Amino acid sequence: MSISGLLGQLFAIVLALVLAPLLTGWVNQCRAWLQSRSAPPLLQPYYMLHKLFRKDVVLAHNASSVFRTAPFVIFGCMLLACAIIPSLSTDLPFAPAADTLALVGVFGLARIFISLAAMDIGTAFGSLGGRREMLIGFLAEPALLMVIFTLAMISQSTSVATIVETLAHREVVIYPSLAFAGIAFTFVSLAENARVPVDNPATHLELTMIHEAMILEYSGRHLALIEWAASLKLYAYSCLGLALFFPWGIAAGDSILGLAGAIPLLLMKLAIGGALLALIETVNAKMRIFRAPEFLGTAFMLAVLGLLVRLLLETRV
Amino acid sequence: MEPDIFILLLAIPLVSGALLTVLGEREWAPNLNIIASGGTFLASVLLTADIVAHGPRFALGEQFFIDSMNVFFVTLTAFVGMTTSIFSGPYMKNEREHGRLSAPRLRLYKSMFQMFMFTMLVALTTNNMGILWVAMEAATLTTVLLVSLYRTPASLEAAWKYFILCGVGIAQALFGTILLYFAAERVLGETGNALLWTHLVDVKSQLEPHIMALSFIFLLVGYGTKVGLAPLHNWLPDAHAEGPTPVSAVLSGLLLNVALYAILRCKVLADGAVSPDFAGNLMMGFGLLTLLMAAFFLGRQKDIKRMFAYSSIEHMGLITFAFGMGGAVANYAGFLHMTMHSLTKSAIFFAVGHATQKTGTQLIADIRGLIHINPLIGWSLMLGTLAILGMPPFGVFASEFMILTHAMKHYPWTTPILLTALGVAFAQIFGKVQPMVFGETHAKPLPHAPAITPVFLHLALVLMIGLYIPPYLTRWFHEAARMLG
Amino acid sequence: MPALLSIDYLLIAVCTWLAIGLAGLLAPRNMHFISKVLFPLGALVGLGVGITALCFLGDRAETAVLVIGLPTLPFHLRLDNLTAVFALLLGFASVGISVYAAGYFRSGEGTAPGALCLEYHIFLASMLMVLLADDAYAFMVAWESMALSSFLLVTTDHRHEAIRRAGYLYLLIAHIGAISILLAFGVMTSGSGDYTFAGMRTQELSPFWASVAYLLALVGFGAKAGLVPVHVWLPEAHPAAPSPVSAMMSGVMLKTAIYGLLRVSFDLVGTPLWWWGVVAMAVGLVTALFGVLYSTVQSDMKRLLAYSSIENIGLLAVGIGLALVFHSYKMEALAALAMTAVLYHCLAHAGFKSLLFLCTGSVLHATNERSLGKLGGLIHRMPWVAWLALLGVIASAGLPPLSGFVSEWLLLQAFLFSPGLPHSWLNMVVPVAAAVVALVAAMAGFAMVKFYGIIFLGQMREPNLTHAHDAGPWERAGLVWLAALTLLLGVLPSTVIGLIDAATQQMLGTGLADKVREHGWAMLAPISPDRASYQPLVFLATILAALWVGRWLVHRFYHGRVRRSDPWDCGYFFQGPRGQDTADGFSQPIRRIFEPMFRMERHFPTIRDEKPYYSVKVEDHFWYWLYLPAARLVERISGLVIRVQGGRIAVYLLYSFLTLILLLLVARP
Amino acid sequence: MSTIPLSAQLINLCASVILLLAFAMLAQRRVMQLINLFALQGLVLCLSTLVVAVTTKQHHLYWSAGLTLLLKALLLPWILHRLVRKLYVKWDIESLVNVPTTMLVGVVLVMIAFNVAQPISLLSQTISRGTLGIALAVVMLAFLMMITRTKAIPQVVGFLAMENGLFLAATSATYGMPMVVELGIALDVLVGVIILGVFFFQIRDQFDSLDIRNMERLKDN
Repeated sequence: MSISGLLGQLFAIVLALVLAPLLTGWVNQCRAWLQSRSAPPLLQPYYMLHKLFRKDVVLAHNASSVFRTAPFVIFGCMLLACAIIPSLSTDLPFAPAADTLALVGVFGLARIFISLAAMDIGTAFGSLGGRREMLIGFLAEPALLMVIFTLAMISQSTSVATIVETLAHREVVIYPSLAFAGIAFTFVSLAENARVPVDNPATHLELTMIHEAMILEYSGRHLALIEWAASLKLYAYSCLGLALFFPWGIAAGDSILGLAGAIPLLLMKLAIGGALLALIETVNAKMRIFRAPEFLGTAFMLAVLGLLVRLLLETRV
Repeated sequence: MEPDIFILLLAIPLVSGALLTVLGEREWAPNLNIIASGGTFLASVLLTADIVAHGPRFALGEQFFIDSMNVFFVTLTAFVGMTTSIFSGPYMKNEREHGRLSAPRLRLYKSMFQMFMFTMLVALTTNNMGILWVAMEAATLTTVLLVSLYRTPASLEAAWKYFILCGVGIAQALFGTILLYFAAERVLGETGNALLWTHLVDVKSQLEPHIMALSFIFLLVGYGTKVGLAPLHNWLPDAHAEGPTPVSAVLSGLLLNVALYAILRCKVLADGAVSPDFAGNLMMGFGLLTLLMAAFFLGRQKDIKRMFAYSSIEHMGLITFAFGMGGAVANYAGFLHMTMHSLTKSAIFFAVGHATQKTGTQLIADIRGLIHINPLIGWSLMLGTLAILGMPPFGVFASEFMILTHAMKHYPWTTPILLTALGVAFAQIFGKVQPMVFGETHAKPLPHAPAITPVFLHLALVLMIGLYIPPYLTRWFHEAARMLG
Repeated sequence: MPALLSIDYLLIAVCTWLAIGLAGLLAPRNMHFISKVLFPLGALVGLGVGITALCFLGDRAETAVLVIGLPTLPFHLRLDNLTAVFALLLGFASVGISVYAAGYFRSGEGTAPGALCLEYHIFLASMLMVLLADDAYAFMVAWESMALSSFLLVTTDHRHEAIRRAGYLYLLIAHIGAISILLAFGVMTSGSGDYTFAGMRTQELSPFWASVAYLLALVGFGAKAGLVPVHVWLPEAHPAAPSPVSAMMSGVMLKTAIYGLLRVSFDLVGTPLWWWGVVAMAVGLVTALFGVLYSTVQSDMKRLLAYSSIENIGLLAVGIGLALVFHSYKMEALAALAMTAVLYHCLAHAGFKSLLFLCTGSVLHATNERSLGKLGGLIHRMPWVAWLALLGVIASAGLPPLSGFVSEWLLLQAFLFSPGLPHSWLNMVVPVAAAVVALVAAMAGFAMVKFYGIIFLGQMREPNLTHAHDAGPWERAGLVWLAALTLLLGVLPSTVIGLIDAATQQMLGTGLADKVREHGWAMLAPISPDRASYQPLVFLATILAALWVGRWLVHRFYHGRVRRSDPWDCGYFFQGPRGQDTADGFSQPIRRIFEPMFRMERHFPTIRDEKPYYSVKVEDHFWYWLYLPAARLVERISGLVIRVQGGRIAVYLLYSFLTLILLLLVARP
Repeated sequence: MSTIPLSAQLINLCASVILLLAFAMLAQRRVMQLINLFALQGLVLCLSTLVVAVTTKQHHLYWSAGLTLLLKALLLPWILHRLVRKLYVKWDIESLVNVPTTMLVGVVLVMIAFNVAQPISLLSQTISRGTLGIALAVVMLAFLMMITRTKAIPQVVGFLAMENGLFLAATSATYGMPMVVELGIALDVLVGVIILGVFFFQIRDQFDSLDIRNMERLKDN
């Protein structure tokens, strides 16, 4: 672990903190355009965070310490995830802290905390949201793991950095399994980030919401942290997807030059990804909650298929 | 040679039986009963010490023969007899106060109890196969009177069935004995010694195999009826359930053993004369059938004593099977199991006796919450049941372990049958006993405190043997097992 | 005086436990003496056992022969590394549980405290004897004593019919399992008559008989561990028992079954066949999936945990199966990975499941309520229990940085390397198994959120919950101990693996310790850091930093103001406790998605109902598929056999007569 | 054929008579007649024992013959008669089911008994050896009789007839058991009958009849 590596790591974290709300803003803007609405400013999420941080926290009478701790824990989890996922460079001192499996664990921990926090006030919507979140979670998690398995088998490693290096810095080999895995990953990402068609981030329509139902009772700085964490999650998933499926351009070392080259590439990729996400959200309608298992089941199947394809076709490659 | 101890052993029960008959039911009669039984036990211990020290010996000419095999049974019999007499003290007092038994009946009970002990001791120690038969028949007669002690229709019916079935059975045994004598006479000549077991053993290989085979069949069917081998067992549950509980205890704990002992004596001779498998296979077959049938009988029982009677049948089946397999290990295990069964089953009957007295019924469904009525009774029934079901660390498990492992080694095909039977028996008995011990109750305490010492004495012995078999006991068992060949 | 060996210390511990138990009989009604003197003493002994095992790990095996036992087969005892790992588990888990029990048991209905103390300590002693036993007889005696004492503990509150039934079912299945184990031992002696384990090791079994022995052992130990389909006792017995006993059974006793399975399959039976592993894996997967599904739909908190134990046992079986597969193909390094996962999970589960069961005990004491539908909001009344339970919940959900995650991580790593197996079918199937494991792990999270959220969070569902009180000092100490173990196991995986590796090496000839040690105590990289690595401390540090630094930053740059008001809830004003999800409601999605897996009886309200209610009863399919038919079969045979005893003496005589005639005609010398 | 000595012929004759009486008892409905037949059987048994005793000069056989006469021909029938009178069952008639079938079964039993005894009796050196088969047949017929009877007293008579068969076996195969054993057996039989006598009264008190079909209440199914 070198000083420059540490700096690179810090830079990656700061970049994540900065870029994440921007990504959210960008997606919202794209979506507004696609839906022929006038778009909010690109920096709207920052304004909102600032406003929320300034406001008083209004806590329900029976909110417990779990409720107050959860936003910080969730934020910390997402921060950790962003620190681990290589966005610019694979040389991250934090990377050995967690491989992809542990990364799934990190997301799981955040999910558990947000669900528990949702149940803490004891309102009808809170527990509804918590239950649905856990439902989506336990359906998405195995699919994500299967995606990771496919990649891990290709690269003989579960470490994100190693996977990215294997995929990015080797001679080009076509892996059909990656196509399956990629689609599955997209599905999972949509579900995990509370996006259409599984959830709608923009709604407070009581019977359809998942994520929003859980954070109904949050306000002030807590809500700010949660919103920020949600942005970070989207950012983390995006970076993970990019790193796993479009790893080109991620620096292998910690040279300033490599980083400098990686930043615009990352921005470009994120912009395209965000736009695509907005497109998906626009052309799809939100599903009934009980269609979500089918959706995620498909993702799971695709991931397993990818795995089998990998085993069948590519083991002799 | 010190014949006095042996004479004492037989004389104490005989004389005290006579005394109890003549003097009738007095205040001190229960104590006399206990003292007599204790004296018998003391005599048996002294006799055992003598045998251990000096080896087997004859008594009263050659008519009685005490070796390590039967001296052990003598001790066991005297011991269980003693504890039973202790147990029956308060039990019978309670019965009398309930108005279920009158003073003359109690006199009958005590004298017959002593006579029963006498006949059993004679059966165990006699060297003469004919006397053995006579003693067995006499034991039947005394117990018939004991079983019918209550003079209720049910007890009369039970006693009648007991008498007729065992009488007929024992008649078959007499035929077998005649055939045995017939075979022996051809070798030993027409002396009176031709029925002496010690002589017979010496010439067992010369005995005519055809006659001996036939003789063994009759003896097996005959004495087997008393052992309770299926399908000759029908009298047993009735007699156990309808007699007074102390009688059930000695029937289960002692009489069955003695009958089996008689079969074993005959088996030795049959083994010598006929091919060694003949008697063994018959006994294994009977044992397995008995075990299996008894296990399935257990499920439908509504009467607690009846259920434990079937449990006795089951264990007798297992023991018969063990002896049928033969060989040092199996015989050892058989003796061990007999001992364990005697001690455990009589302990259970003691506990059951108290329980039925407390609750005034023998119906399983009506006995509940013993542990609240009297924790000691509840625990003793629970532990006794677990012990008899072969749960370690109780001794029954030790013998079952040996039997099972031996069967697995030599007759692997029998293991599924054995295990099915043991498993079913476990499920049935335990399922019935557990709610009796636990659960809610409204019963009131009895005027006379129960004598619980015998129960725990027995269970403690059983527990001890499960963990540690003293060397002298092992030696006994080995000697006995060797005697069976 | 010769120096005492470790095994001697353990024997002394056994005796001390027994003595403590017997001491309880001296004053069977003196609660204070028993709970404040004897149980803490027992905990001390447990600590001694744990430390002895800890010190022993890595040493050469020690043996002893006692005078007790059968004359031909006295008790043989042996302390080796496998035993030591489980003794470690037993010792340390028992410390927490005994300390907790010191505060938990109160005199009341049911078994007298003295008897309880005796049963409890016999239970402990017999578990240690199970681990030490080195011959079939000693093993069986200890094994059944364990079953017996735990049965008596389960039925402590025996006035309830349901508890008696649970106890009956438990003992029955335990007994059948024991019979199966005994048979397995019998087969393994292969007719030599030598029932010592040393004798069994020397036997060369044919593949057929070895398989028979293995399958019998799987059934026998599976019955104790709770593998499907012999699991039915577990969800009955665990809720029935007092909580420390549930904790002990779930945390420790189930592990003795795992120990037995490991002992047989990796030590006694000889070279394994590859399909043994597949069988174990298949059974394990079914068990895990079944357990977790059922745990999500329970509405009794202890049943929920019991099913969760079934799930964990399933995962253990999967791990054992994987290790067997690798072992049979001589891929010992990977087998070691799977084995480490198994051993680690044993330790982890002992910690967190005991913790959770003890927490339910505190809740039970505070509220007299086991049904989730009547709890809620207890975090306000019992913060200690709630926060400690949170640790257990996170560990149980298999999330970093606590103990459950480490073993799951190791297990998944082991799965990832299965493509190296020289068997194409296995290659295909094993990843799918991994997928199921992933599903199970994720659903465990669901169950745990339900457990925690409904008990501790939200509004109190019943008015009397406001009188709930937090756990007392003894209980708290026990909980803290176990929570600390969970945390330590979570953040120090390398150190712990370094310790338990001796057992892996003993079984497989190779271990992970060398590789793990290369990377220091803070990082877990069983193969190489390039391939997989995990640093739980970083996790912990990050989360704590986010918590404290984040909080500080927000307060520094903005403010820390808090206002209290009614919850908003989208503006709905009716916000009574009934508005929250019930336990049944929470698991509704699961019931709906996995409907065929459950046997459900539901009642839906209709428009015309005067008193509308909704109810759902979820039952076990196996009960109807396996157990009831078996019971009916026995019943039917009984019905046939019983006809023999028809009451008519002439018929009885006829039996006797026919027997005689038959023998005369058939039996020939 | 004619080598069979006269004594043996006499013994065989007695044995045959005993067998015939066994059949007669099997078919006899009246209780008094049954007891008489039993007494007659005892008498013939005594005769046959005497013949053996005279022929073989076995002294103890005289004793056994005397014992038989005393016990089986006189004492036991007398006790039974007394019982029947005291119990007022003198005119009891049993409704035996299907006497011909019973007889047929009896014949089959005789065949079985002869077959079983045949190889053994060849080994015997006693002059009465041929009767071993008959003895076995008598035992079995008595057994059959006990099965078919529904009243208590005839059942006991069957039981005693079985003892007769056993005694015949003892004399025919071995010239009798040792004296001490015989005395023991006799004592047992006597005590047994006395106990049974007491029983009869109790049974009648409790059940109002000596019909053992009343005693079918202890059962499991």
